[in-house]
Amino acid sequence: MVPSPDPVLDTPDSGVFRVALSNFDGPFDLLLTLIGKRELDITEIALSAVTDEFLEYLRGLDAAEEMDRASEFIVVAATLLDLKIAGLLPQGELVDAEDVALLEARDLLFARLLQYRAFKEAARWFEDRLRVESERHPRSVRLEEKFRESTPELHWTLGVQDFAALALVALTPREIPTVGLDHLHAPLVSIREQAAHLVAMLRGGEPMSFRRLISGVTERGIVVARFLALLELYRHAAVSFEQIEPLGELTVTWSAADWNAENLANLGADYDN
Amino acid sequence: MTTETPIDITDRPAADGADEADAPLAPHAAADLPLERALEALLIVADEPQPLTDLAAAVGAPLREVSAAIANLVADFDGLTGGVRRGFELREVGGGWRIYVRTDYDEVVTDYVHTQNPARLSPAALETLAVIAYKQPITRGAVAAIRAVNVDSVVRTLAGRGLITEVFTDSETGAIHYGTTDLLLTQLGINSLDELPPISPLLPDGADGFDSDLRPA
Amino acid sequence: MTTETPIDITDRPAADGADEADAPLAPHAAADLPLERALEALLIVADEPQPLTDLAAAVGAPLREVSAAIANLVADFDGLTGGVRRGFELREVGGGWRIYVRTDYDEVVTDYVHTQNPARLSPAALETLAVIAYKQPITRGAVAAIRAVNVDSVVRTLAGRGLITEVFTDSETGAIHYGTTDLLLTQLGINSLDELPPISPLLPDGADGFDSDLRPA
Repeated sequence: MVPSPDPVLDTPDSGVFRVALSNFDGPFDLLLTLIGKRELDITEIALSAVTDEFLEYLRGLDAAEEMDRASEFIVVAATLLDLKIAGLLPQGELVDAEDVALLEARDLLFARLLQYRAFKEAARWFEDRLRVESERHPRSVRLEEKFRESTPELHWTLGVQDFAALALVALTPREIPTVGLDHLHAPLVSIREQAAHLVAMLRGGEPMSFRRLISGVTERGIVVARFLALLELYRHAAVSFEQIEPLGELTVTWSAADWNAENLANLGADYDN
Repeated sequence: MTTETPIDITDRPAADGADEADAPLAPHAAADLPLERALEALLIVADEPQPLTDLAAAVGAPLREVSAAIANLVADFDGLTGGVRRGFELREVGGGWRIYVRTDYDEVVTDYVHTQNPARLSPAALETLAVIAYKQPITRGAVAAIRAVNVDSVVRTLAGRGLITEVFTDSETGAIHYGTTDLLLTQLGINSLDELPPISPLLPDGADGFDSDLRPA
Repeated sequence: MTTETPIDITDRPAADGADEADAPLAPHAAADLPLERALEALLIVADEPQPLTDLAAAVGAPLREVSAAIANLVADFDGLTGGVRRGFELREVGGGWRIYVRTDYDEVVTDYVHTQNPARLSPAALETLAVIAYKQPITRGAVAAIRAVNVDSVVRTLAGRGLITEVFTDSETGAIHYGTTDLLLTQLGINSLDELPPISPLLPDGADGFDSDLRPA
């Protein structure tokens, strides 16, 4: 057993947040730990507290040694910072497009956190099954001599040079290690995800202009994805359009009689590959 | 564990038949052998799960007949056809049929064979495996996005274990898409991905939004 | 499937059991399991013929009882105790007991083995062989890490073909190290491994680094 010098995630008594780096596996893990520690639902209040601790934690990182880890946190840290700003803004005045964007970013982060947690739970099922099954004994015995002897004679055509070439191919690393650049360029935007936003905005409410539906969105990719999502929704007769004049305001009205999650699940499948 | 468990054979279906299990089976055309017996002979030499189609090809019988014969064998080994409940059983895992020691006897066998279990997977590897299992085919980048960490070395480990494999490479982006293997199913003791527990209940808002492509509950 | 056969645990007079192999068996002290069932469980996973003494030790029963139980199992598989004549049989070979395919089914099995072992090695097998040739002695885990795929079945095939062999087992980890055989040299038309053409010395040593979390089986 390797001694674990710092197995605890925090020292509740001192109130100082500390974390053993070997004990978690990335920013989401850390966030979940923090949220769990607060024993709070993921609410704005919890979040602002968590954000503080998270930033405190980042400050405490040994820059030289923990650079790798720290870099992984930047995305989450940036998002959390944004959210903290949003939290500091006066409530009830969410007219500013930027505020809306911040709220969306928060929702996205929450969604991703919850998704992450779901997979963590699924991983536990995998662990249990793999353990149980590893204790089972399948029949896996050497082939009886007489059957082994009866296998057709090996047809060998490879010369020694070809064999060496084959070795070279097999020994050449197939995947060149790469540095993750996902945070540097625009991530892929899911039409389905954007459709979910649209459905949430439109369903059971007033007609909205397209301008309104993309208010606060700064990324071109998301605007495009929302438009495509609208077309998909139209195809499913979930929305109707009204445009008085060419290039005029496009008004979108929710028109689906019955709509369920399954419709959404199948939506935009054409774009999946 | 109870005391001795003699099997009550008073209600044997074929009262007088000494070899009743064979009785309903016409000798098989191709091999002129009882189908169930030929199948159990094949399963005795097999060292991995045998797909029904392979077995059918080997005995030269229609899939439907082979399927029924396998069902009979399962019941036979389970002691449901008038015989004893065997120390081994026939299980469908990883897309095929394979003989296993019955769980009751796992302990005796474990003590005897000291098989070496492979090293356990790290939590990071298990989570990555779960993401790939539910979202396949999926690129490393997409897994990394969900897990918010680089997963390259973990993916390599999983591939080396044969639990995942490259399914295809996107011709445009060159991104390799990964999926799970039959070996994973075997090691989970399940026969198909449908037997994975539904994940939607674990997710917020069920199938809403981003996870809509996950296996439905 | 037929109706379920209830397990009668109320006890049965052993005398009138007539055809029930289990009947005369007292529950075994060590495992509290029917002796014959425990033995068949052991035999179903046994690779080599198992000496009676080993089996007796495994089930913790007197040799005499085990010997009688084995005799019962032989008769059972031969269909002499009221059941069917199985596609497999229990034979004593070289001082031990092992389950073999019954001779009647040799042909079916042989055909099957042929389809499973084509005369040509698969590309995957050739690549694995090449890796082993250049990196020997090497464990399966290390080969898997280099090739980023599971190589268990391929290694089995290569060993079965006599192209590779177990060189030694690491006393600490229990990991088997494989090397190539003279048969490979013969096939390649060379006299010693020294005659293998050198390949780039700049290649990273595959055994380092990424496979550290794999314990070779």
